[in-house]
Amino acid sequence: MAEPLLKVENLRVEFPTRRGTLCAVDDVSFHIQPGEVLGVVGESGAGKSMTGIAVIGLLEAPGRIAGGRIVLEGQRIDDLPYEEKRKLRGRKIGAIFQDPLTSLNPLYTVERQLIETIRTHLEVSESEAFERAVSLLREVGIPAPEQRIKHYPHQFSGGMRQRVVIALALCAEPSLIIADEPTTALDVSIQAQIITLLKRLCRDHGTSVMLVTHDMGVIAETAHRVAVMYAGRLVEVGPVKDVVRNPSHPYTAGLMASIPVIGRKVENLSQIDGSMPRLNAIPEGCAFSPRCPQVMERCRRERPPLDTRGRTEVSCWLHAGESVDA
Amino acid sequence: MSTLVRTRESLYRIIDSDIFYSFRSSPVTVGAAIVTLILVLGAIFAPLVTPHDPYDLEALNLMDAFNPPVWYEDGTWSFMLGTDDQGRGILSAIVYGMRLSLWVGLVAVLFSGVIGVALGLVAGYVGGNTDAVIMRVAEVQLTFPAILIALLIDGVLRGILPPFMIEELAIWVVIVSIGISGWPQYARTVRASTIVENNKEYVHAAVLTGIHPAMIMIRHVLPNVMGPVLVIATIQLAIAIINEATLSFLGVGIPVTEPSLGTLLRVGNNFLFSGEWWITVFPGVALALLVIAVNLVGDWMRDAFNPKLR
Amino acid sequence: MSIKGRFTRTSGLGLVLAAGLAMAAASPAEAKTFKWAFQGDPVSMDPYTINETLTLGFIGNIYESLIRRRKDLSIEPALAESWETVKPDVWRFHLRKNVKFHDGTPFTAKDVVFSWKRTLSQGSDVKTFVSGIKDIKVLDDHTIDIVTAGPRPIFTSEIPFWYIMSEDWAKKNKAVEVGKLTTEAENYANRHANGTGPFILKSREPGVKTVVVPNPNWWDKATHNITEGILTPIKSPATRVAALLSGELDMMYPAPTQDVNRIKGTKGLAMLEGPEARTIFLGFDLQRDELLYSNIKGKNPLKDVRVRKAMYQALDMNAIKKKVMRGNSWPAALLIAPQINGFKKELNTRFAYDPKASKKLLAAAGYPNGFEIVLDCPNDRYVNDEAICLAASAMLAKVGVKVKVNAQTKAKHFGKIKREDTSFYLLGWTPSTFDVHNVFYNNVKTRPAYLPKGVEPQPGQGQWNCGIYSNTEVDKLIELVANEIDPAKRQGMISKMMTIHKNEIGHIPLHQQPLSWAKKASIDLFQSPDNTFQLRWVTVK
Amino acid sequence: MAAYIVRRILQAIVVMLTVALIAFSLFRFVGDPILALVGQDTTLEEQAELRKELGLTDPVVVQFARFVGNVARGELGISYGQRRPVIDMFKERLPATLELSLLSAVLAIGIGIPMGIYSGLHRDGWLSRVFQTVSLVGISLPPFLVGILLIYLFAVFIGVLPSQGRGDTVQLGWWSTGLLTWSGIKSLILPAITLGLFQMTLIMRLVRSEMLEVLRTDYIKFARARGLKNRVVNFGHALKNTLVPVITVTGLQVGSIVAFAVITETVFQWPGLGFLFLQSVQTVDIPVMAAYLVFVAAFFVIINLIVDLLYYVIDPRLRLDRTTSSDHGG
Repeated sequence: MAEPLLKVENLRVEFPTRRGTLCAVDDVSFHIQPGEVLGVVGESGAGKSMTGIAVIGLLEAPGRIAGGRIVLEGQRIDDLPYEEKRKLRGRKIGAIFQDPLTSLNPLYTVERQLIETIRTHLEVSESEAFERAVSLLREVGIPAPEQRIKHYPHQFSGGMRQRVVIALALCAEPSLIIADEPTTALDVSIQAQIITLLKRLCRDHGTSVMLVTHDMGVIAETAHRVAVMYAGRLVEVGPVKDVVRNPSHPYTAGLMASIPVIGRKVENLSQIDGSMPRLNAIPEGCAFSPRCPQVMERCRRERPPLDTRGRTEVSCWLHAGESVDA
Repeated sequence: MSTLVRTRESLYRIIDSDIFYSFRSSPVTVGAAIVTLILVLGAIFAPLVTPHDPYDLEALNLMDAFNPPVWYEDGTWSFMLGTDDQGRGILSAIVYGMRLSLWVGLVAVLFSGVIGVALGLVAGYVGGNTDAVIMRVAEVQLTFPAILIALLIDGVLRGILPPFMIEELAIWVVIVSIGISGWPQYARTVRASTIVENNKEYVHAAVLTGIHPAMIMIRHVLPNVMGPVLVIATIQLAIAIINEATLSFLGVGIPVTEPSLGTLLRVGNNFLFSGEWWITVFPGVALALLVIAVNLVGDWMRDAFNPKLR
Repeated sequence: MSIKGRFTRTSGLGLVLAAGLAMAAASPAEAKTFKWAFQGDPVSMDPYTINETLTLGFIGNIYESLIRRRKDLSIEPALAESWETVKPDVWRFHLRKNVKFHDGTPFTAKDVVFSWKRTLSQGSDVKTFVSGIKDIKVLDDHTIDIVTAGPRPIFTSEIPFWYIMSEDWAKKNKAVEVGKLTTEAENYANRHANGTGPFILKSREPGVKTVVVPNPNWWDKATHNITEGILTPIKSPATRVAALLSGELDMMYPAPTQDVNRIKGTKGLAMLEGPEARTIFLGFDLQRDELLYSNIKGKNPLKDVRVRKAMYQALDMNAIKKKVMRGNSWPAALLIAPQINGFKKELNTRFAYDPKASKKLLAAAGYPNGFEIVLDCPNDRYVNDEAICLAASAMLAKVGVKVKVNAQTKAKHFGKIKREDTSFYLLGWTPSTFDVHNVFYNNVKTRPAYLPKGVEPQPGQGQWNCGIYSNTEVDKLIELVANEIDPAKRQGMISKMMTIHKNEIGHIPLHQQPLSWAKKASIDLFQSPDNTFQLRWVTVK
Repeated sequence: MAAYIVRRILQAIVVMLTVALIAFSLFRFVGDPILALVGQDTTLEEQAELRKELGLTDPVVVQFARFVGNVARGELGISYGQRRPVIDMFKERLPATLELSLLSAVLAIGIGIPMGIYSGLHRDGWLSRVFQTVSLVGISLPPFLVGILLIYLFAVFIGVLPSQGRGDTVQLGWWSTGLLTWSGIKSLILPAITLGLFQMTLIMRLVRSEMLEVLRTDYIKFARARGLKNRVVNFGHALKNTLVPVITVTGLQVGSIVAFAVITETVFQWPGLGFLFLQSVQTVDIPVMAAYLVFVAAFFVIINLIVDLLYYVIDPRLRLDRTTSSDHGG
């Protein structure tokens, strides 16, 4: 197996509050290969976005990385000084946020925002930057980019704005894009277009993507592999086909029952009673144990480790001692 | 929303927003809470906690005037914080003055709240020209500082009312002046919320079942806007107290026979240089404490209701 | 004049800088600038605009009359060198020669005639000063005969505040009339002045500051040594004190009584104190059949002399003296101060402070539980006026009379009581003539509207008799006093009318208030009992 | 653009007329102007005559029409108290008020905005806490109390600054300035602080909360995710977005300063319009009061116009495509 582009090892993100420290991301490990699309899925508050933000290095105080490592292209990046991290952002790691309507500064033209991003990372002249900006817009499918580039964000529709956002993320040819719910805020008809665009671009540029979403349909369409998170913990990581067709973890199994179409979101799991615990009330042992249909005595006492032996990695006592791969 | 409207609202929002964030988790807040409680309780139970009734002319003895506080050689326990120029105990005067200031503030805020909420509901619910007129008036009024409006209304009322009633009604004149100057804030907030609520299905449903619009507003819309309204009210209370003090200080507020804190300051200001510092300093400190305390309470309210004031 | 025109004429950066430098440099060692403050501002520079002590006192630095007062208030020649009565009602004045107005025009008889006519013009508020003049005959440039309405012993004391203006100047500047209050252009004399007096008006910003400089061509020998005088009105007593303490002022008045000790105790500052000729008193509504603003319906308790006496005896003037006035007042039993002509020491004894007697009197009058009443009071006119009213209300409360104090600014207060919209009011009076007649004529004589049929009123009588005290005998005596020449006979009449008024408790005299001037110790000046401040007696050391 | 300006100007005229009506009609019924302006010796007959001459016996509508007409011609009437044209008095007093207001505004903006930006960017720094505490005191102390404190401290106790008045002034045409003399500048300090403190507090709070709000927005997060430099994000993106509300409110605050000056000028005996206004209220000098109201309203209207235009310049949403953002609420 080739050296992964991104390696996250035992990542732990904490938020100190008045009522004690909350652990938003707890002992999460995964990796992304070059050109690979990793879907990260889970309910709201499962810690998937937080993981993405930790990787870009934009955790806001008082949140902090309390443990683990993040390695990008063989270089550890989680302990870099702020300025070094900043240089990585946009250059090595691009980002796409949920709501294209609010992701763009309303007071500046698209041109200005593109050019400032390009020139922050690349040693190019103003006119070269402009050329590049126009071609990026063309690439993300904005018609008449020479004229549209002069426009302000509010003059674009939602789908068009998300295309602009994607163009901005691609400005400096990053090797990894973290897409945090890139289609959630869009109309269903446009969602598919954006997903298609994203897939095509990553294929063309060889860019890896960490696709954070709670839309299993999108994952199934787009991702090579998928990571399932629950209550800040990773419960299962593996190739999409395996995880979707043959989920190992009871939680994943419940999740998959809700897969059917693109656009259908995992708001709650009707198949499983109860809801995800709040971060300050995670039970001992396996976080899923109170809702788990196959719960065992051990689950309530001991936390299952992530079993990395098979193609699908799973954190569940049901699979302890056996090879999932078998 | 028009630009001015939005940005002006941000002004009020600031007053309501994270002003005291840094205080929240500090002992200062706790202290402020205690101070507030003491001040409010003292004001409520003024007749029980004060040694004298400062309004009782018969009990006033001019020969008691200008007694210093108790720690001075000729101070007495009877007048712990000294006396003013008429022989009134400063402590009693402050407690009663605070009671009056709080009372004026509360009633003025209630007054402007009722007007503002009612107009806001009407504007938001009825819309059209009614809405336009109400909001235009609110906007014009907002361009003038409340104190100037209060000064004007105060002057007008004093001119219109027969002279013998002015003394009797002085408190109400001040209340109305301050009250009228404060309604637009409520009206704007309530109107915005009303428009939002209006578009919700349950309101449509209620309309279809033939419930009177007034009932709909009162039963459905009103509860939803009470949070923000309470927060505005608390902030307005602080402003009302300051405005009352200012009017009284300028000599057009509460008369000196039943002094508020501002009146005490006006009188006391004359004795700032003559050595009888206690006549000014204690009421001044009391006023500052009261307003700071109310402002802090306003912050707690904001947290409690966590309203979106937009 | 248009804004633009004025601006372009003097604008320009060079000028700005020059002006700035000039200001910075202009403080030669021998310049004796004298800065003083009063609680109000002169209403106008026109000497006929308003009959008010402050305004007329200030204008007295610029304008002069035929006669002026000495430091002891006795009269001495000013623009008139001498005078004699040719007949009982004809006064011959010999005018001073070689006197020039500030603009250089000489002072002659025609200016006196002009001033007389102007004083009678519309808008004039000082007609009272010349109310005794029937005619003025010019004998030559420097001799005139003034014909008075009958023998008028008080005539010479009526005119020291009647200032003489220049006819040529007034005509040139279209200031022939005092002026109507319409939208016509302002009367030129309002903010400009052209007198014969020791000081020249240099600049005038109403309500801000007024600057005067010495008149080098004054006919009299200057006794002052100042080179510039700046008057700033500062209404707030505390601010006035602060400005004096911080050294911004050389002198200010009135100094608040409570701050007198502080000022005395401050190094480099000093107080000038003395009794003012002003008497503060309370007036009653003696006319209405039902009291305004009271709980008593259908009756006017104040019409009963026992009630008035009860209220009188409930007032502890010594306590007010000690606490409110800090020892700086002189409790009074008469409407006139000892300095006033007609004063009778024997009559100046107050009815004793005696709350018990008060209660008995009230019970006897049928008000054992007292009654309610509103006391109208100014709050920015007299020394501690509001505090006096409040103290009085507390004292009256102790005998059962519940007094509400309605304290307001002087303009509103005077307006209210002058239209008889009052039951009980506080007022103070200094007779500008320094004669008792002026007090009684204004405050005690029956208002024309209330005279019995057939009695012809004199102009302006009882103008300040806001509660309508009315006693035919007193009215008669007031008229007689005006024209009686024999001093002994006259004093007899005066004593009689004062006694009647006192025993009827027509008013409750309270006290003479102090003159309370504060100054830098390095300043020498003279405090006049009429509370006018004259720059000609100022020396800066 | 033209339509926008025309609409704004029309609104301004309506506002001005409303204010004129209020100024006139309300003060018309306060007190009796005649009694305020006659001396002690004026007879009742003379008073009645004066009343007639001043037009106070005309129908109120006529009086109002005359009032508006006169104001439009710049004739603000004759002061009852000083018996001279109000416009002349305003010209004398205007420089004092404007110089004081201007310095206060400079103080409030010059200190308030940086403090606000700082405490917005470092919301938990100790200096921010200090700023917050200062601002709490700032909005809780009535300006007159601040003024008294400052006088006592600096004029009387320490004795370094004057307690009242404007000091020496220099005349530049009809404009009298205190800025060219040492005593004039010294006299300006305490009143300017008193007047500016409250506004400074408000502006600081406004900037801080706007800053915090903007910093929470997605486009700022996205700007950081794009790797832009902190300076660019904070001052290029965040500050510019806070600018719109800040300019608006700051503009309004500058307007308020002129009106709030009534209190400060009274405390410091500052010979400006506010002091004149209060004096005129006390003496029932109707022309002066009415003119002052109109003046303040005009000042506000002009500032509002300027603010609207600035807003127009800054915010492209308004400038380019009004239909998407102009569901006018008020």
